[in-house]
Amino acid sequence: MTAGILLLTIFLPWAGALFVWLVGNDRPRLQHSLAVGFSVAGGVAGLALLALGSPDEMVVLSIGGAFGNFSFRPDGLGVFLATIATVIGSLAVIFSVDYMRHEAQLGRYYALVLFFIGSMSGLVLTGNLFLMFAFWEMTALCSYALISFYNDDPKAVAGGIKALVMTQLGGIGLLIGAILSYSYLGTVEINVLLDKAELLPSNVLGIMAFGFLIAAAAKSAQFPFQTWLPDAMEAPTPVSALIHAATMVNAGVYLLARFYPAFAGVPGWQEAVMVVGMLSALLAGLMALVATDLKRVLAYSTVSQLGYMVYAVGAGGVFASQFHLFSHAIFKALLFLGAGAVIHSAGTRDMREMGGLGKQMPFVRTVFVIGALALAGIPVLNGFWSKELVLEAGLQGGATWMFGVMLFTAGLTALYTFRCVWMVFWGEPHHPAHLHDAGPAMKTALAPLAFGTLFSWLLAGSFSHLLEKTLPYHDIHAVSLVEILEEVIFAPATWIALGVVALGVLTWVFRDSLRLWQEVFAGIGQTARQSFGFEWLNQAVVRTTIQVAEDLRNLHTGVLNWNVLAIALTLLVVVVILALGA
Amino acid sequence: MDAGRALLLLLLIPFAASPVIYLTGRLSVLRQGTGLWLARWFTLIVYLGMGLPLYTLGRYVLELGPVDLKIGRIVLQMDGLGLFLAVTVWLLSTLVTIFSFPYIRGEEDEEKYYALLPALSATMIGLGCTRDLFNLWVWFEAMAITSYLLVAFYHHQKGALEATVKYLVQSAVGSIMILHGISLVFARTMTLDLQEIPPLMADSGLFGLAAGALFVVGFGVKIALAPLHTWLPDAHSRAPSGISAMLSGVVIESGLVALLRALGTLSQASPAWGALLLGFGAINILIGNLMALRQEEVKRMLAYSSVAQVGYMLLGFGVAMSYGIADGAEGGFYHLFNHALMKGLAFLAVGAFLYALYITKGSHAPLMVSDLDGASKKYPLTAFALSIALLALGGLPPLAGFVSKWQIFVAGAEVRSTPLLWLIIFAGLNSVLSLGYYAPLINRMYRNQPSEVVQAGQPIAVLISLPLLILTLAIVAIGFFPGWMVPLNASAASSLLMAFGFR
Amino acid sequence: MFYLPNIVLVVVLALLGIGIYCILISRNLIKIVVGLQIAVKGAFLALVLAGKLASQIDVGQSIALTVIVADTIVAVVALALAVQIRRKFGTLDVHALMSLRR
Amino acid sequence: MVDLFIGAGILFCAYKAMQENRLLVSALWLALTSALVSWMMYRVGAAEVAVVELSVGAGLVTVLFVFAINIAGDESLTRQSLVPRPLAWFAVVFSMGLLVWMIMPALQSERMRAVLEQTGVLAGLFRSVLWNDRRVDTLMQVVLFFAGALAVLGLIGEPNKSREERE
Repeated sequence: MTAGILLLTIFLPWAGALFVWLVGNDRPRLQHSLAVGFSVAGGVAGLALLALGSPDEMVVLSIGGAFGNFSFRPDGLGVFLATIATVIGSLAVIFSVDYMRHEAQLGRYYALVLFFIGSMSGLVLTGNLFLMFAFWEMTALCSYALISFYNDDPKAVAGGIKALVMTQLGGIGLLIGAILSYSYLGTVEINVLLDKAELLPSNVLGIMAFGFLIAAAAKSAQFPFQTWLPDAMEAPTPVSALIHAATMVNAGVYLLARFYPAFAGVPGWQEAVMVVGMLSALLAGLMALVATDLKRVLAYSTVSQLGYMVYAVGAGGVFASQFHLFSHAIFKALLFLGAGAVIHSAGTRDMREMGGLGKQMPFVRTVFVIGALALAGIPVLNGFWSKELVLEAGLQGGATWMFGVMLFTAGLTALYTFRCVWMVFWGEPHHPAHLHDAGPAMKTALAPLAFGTLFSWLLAGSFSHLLEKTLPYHDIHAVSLVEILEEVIFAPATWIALGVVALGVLTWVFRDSLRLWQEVFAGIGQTARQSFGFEWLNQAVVRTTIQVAEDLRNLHTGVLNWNVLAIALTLLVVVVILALGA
Repeated sequence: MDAGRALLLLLLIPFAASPVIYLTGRLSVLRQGTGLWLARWFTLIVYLGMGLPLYTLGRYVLELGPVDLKIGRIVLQMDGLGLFLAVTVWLLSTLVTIFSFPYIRGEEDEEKYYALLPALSATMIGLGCTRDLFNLWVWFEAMAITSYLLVAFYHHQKGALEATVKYLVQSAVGSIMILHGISLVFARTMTLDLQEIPPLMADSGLFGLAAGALFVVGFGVKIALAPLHTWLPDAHSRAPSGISAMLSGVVIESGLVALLRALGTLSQASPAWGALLLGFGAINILIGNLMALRQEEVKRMLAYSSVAQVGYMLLGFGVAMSYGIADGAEGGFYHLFNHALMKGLAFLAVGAFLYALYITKGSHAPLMVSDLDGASKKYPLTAFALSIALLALGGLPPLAGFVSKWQIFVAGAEVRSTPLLWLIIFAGLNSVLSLGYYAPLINRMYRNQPSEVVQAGQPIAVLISLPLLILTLAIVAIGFFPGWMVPLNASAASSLLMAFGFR
Repeated sequence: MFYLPNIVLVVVLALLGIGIYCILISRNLIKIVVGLQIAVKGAFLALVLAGKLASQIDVGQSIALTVIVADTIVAVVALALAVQIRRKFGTLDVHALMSLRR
Repeated sequence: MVDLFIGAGILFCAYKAMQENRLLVSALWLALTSALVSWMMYRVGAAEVAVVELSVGAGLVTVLFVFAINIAGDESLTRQSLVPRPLAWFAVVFSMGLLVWMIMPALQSERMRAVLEQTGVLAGLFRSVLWNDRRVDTLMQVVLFFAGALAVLGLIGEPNKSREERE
């Protein structure tokens, strides 16, 4: 029963992908309905799975050898991320019905989105490192194909390839970790690795731990790989909401949380994780402050919030990080889809050309503001609770100065969130024409997300129970909702944080009287606009590679004599090497 | 069917059929003919006819062990390795034959094409199962000679002639070096039997190393070990697409199998061979990828990517030969098989585009990267097939290339040595680099605005689409069920390990 | 000094060297085929010597015969190619065969 | 002693064939090389194959060369080589020198000396080795002939009429 439902969350979307693709682009209506049907069915399966979480392996397909056994395990971490993937996935698909109406090549779009949803479920549910790596790469593949969905736009193509290359670079870390596991433990079973981590030589465990950290950082667009996510915003907006906010980018955090018990003992690992999270949160927050492209602001804020989760894992707060992941997935999907509705109507992504849209799009304004308040960490929305838990975990498990930086970033978050909302929905209208509010399908998708943003924190207690029940290696203690609320409310950290957030809001409100400070921060803003030099670094690497390739091409003269000379010289070199070796 | 007779049939059918195909074809040409269909279909029947003995052999070899066929003092022994090569060759050649029906139709020398194709396949099958060192060279040379005209098939084109002359001269230089290596081994061991030689070559010192160097460089020309690869992009890009698929998918790999067999004789002379192959593997991967990065001609790009893919196989085999790790050999063979499928599909799909965009209009212009803009609008299946092939070559799941690369990497880690771990990281980085040229090509095909060439394109024949479909399905299926190929790979791997004295 | 294998070995490898050198420096395609033939002569000798040293001179002869046949065929194909290239390109100069590069 | 002279003669002829710029003369030097090689083969004890080499290597191949040069024409090309001569010289001399150095000591073994002392080879054994023991090689020559013939036919064939009209 559980096994069947588990497989359904993977194969229902995949089957949908196949059917939508086979239907062909001549019948867009059928494609829309098939996509919605299969994704909603997947979402239902995901919700059903949530109730059936269990620590046991449910599906095992024996392959053996270097591939291990194909096993799936519906434990707490897995089912809950799978549920996010399938449910938010289905909402994104519903949203697409309006958003992608009249687009060409719908089959490719829906097939890839559905394929992604299934792969994401697989990634979080599998108990086998080989499969995990495979699903990991599959999600990267879908992400690439969807970012460059508008293939005629060179920026989209470049963004897609950049995302693919960077996540693959990180993927090598996961690959190395996985094959080392096979090499030393003779298996690619995740639970065996968690169980026997202490038996590994410490240097091997260290390589694995940092390899996984690199993989996670690349996937979650953390420092120093953060540059791909903003460029990924060339994707259609539902894709940004689903893949680049709610699901795939969370895979990095999931990876760290999943393997936390194995690597927590590696010297320096926890600190490294926290520093990565902190730097990402801070730098991305600063970049969000100066960006003018609506989707880019949201992308930077995603990087920043993922930084919070990574920081929490590093500090030992696996539950806090997952809880924040849960909240973030909901409110960020809401924000992105809301932004999608705005962009769909306004026809631009530049916030300087928006302004005063609130009156014309009241529904979108309402839900967007709900999402924004959650992002800013205003009580009593879901973002508030989870962020406070993250901060508290950080205070307990990490250095105080890092906690200070994270607090500062919390204020920064409030500041850029208010700037963004104000620039889009209030302020001077730059758009003369009348804009229509969101369509019916869009509303259908936005409403549940807004509802979730308001109330999802009520699930915190049962979520912690699920984690405790099904994760044998993580040492998580179940706490009830009331306990969590008490903990948050009575912790001094909460009130400090709220103060900082209020300060951030006030900074925005009184921005005109703070001109002097703006001058001071202009320099930082300038550097932030250039992604703190990382964009330059990326381009330098690409340029160098291309230059080397061009130089190498010049060696291929196409002259027969030179070709034969290569043979003669190779013979000489091989003979010399062998003679020296003997 | 008796297994020995099956082996004999497997080799005899294509050789005997070859002149018959030529004569039937020639007669119909002389009669101003319409009768070429007979030659075409006869070729296909020959291949299908080879299927039965191959199946018999396959079952026998996998269940009971090697099949010996003694002719004079030369033993043809179909072991796991030979079977593996035979299956790969047979599969790809059959599909190439079907593909060629429309593709080659109406070209001059069509009958020679169909006559040489089975001969080429048979030489490769024979190469895989001979147990005599010199006989190995004979099959190897026969493979080269049968492929010259196929490469120069468009011999009224300047480019084809140029490519063939480079291919021929470099192959010939390589094969002369092999001969010197063989004479060294023969002079010392007084035998040519591959299985009797190894102990006799023990403690041969520099003498054995000299023979090995000659083997590596000599066979290396055909395998396209960088920097001996310079003939490959020329020949692959100028040959008819079916032949490009054969060259890239099985011919260079047959060279690799021949090298493995030859080096097997020297396994006790020195432990250096595996390390040498690992070194060449790293160079191949890097040079192949860098060269492919800036290519504007599609077939040339794919040719350079073959250089890189051979590097991955070398990594697997190198690990197996140095450390006796079974996963290395299995992964190497797995990648060899998958490469035949992936690169076969890539070249055939590009051939389908060439057919639709140029050949049906009587032009033999090369297919440029920019010609593929928006190709998916008009040719969805072919564009999809090419995308699958490219993504699989890039090592992305859930496709065939991913599983075999994984196995090779796992094998590298099993050695538990730091340099090898770096080598794997290097190979992994290169896999990422390879996406830098595969991905843009895919993006181009899915543009909305088709290029002028595509807009003016002709429809693609059904018989061209059929092999594409089969290969695409195979690549996806292997990605989902990596266990399918394991028995065949494992039996080939155990033959290899046995030759290197690990079992 | 007059030990036969030593002399033959030097001749064999010198022939290979001269052949390869001829291929390296010649611009004329037919000259390149001549270079191949020079190198191949060395290979015949080597095989025959190997047969002798293996005390199976007949096997050596037999395989040398096969090599003679094979390489004559290669030479014939190469010459046919050269002739065809002369027809198409109007020259036998290797320098003219540079359209496939980079 | 005789062997030394033959060896020197072979190398001299090969060198002349390599160095000569006129194709026809070069082909003749090649024929002479071939003849001397077959003499050397005879000295080693391979009487039968020496005859074959004399007829095929020195005879047939030379005829083919002359034939090809006649069709293609003896073009006078500049002696300027595309690869720098010192580089080519370096690659060849060093690799061959190293190989000689690696191989030669092993040829001095007792076993090989003993083999060289043996004289008198059974007559008619060659035929039986060629046709029986190594039958596969011999049969493969048929395949080689067939493929070579097809290749030559394909390569030198002129385009047929209908095709030319089409182009």
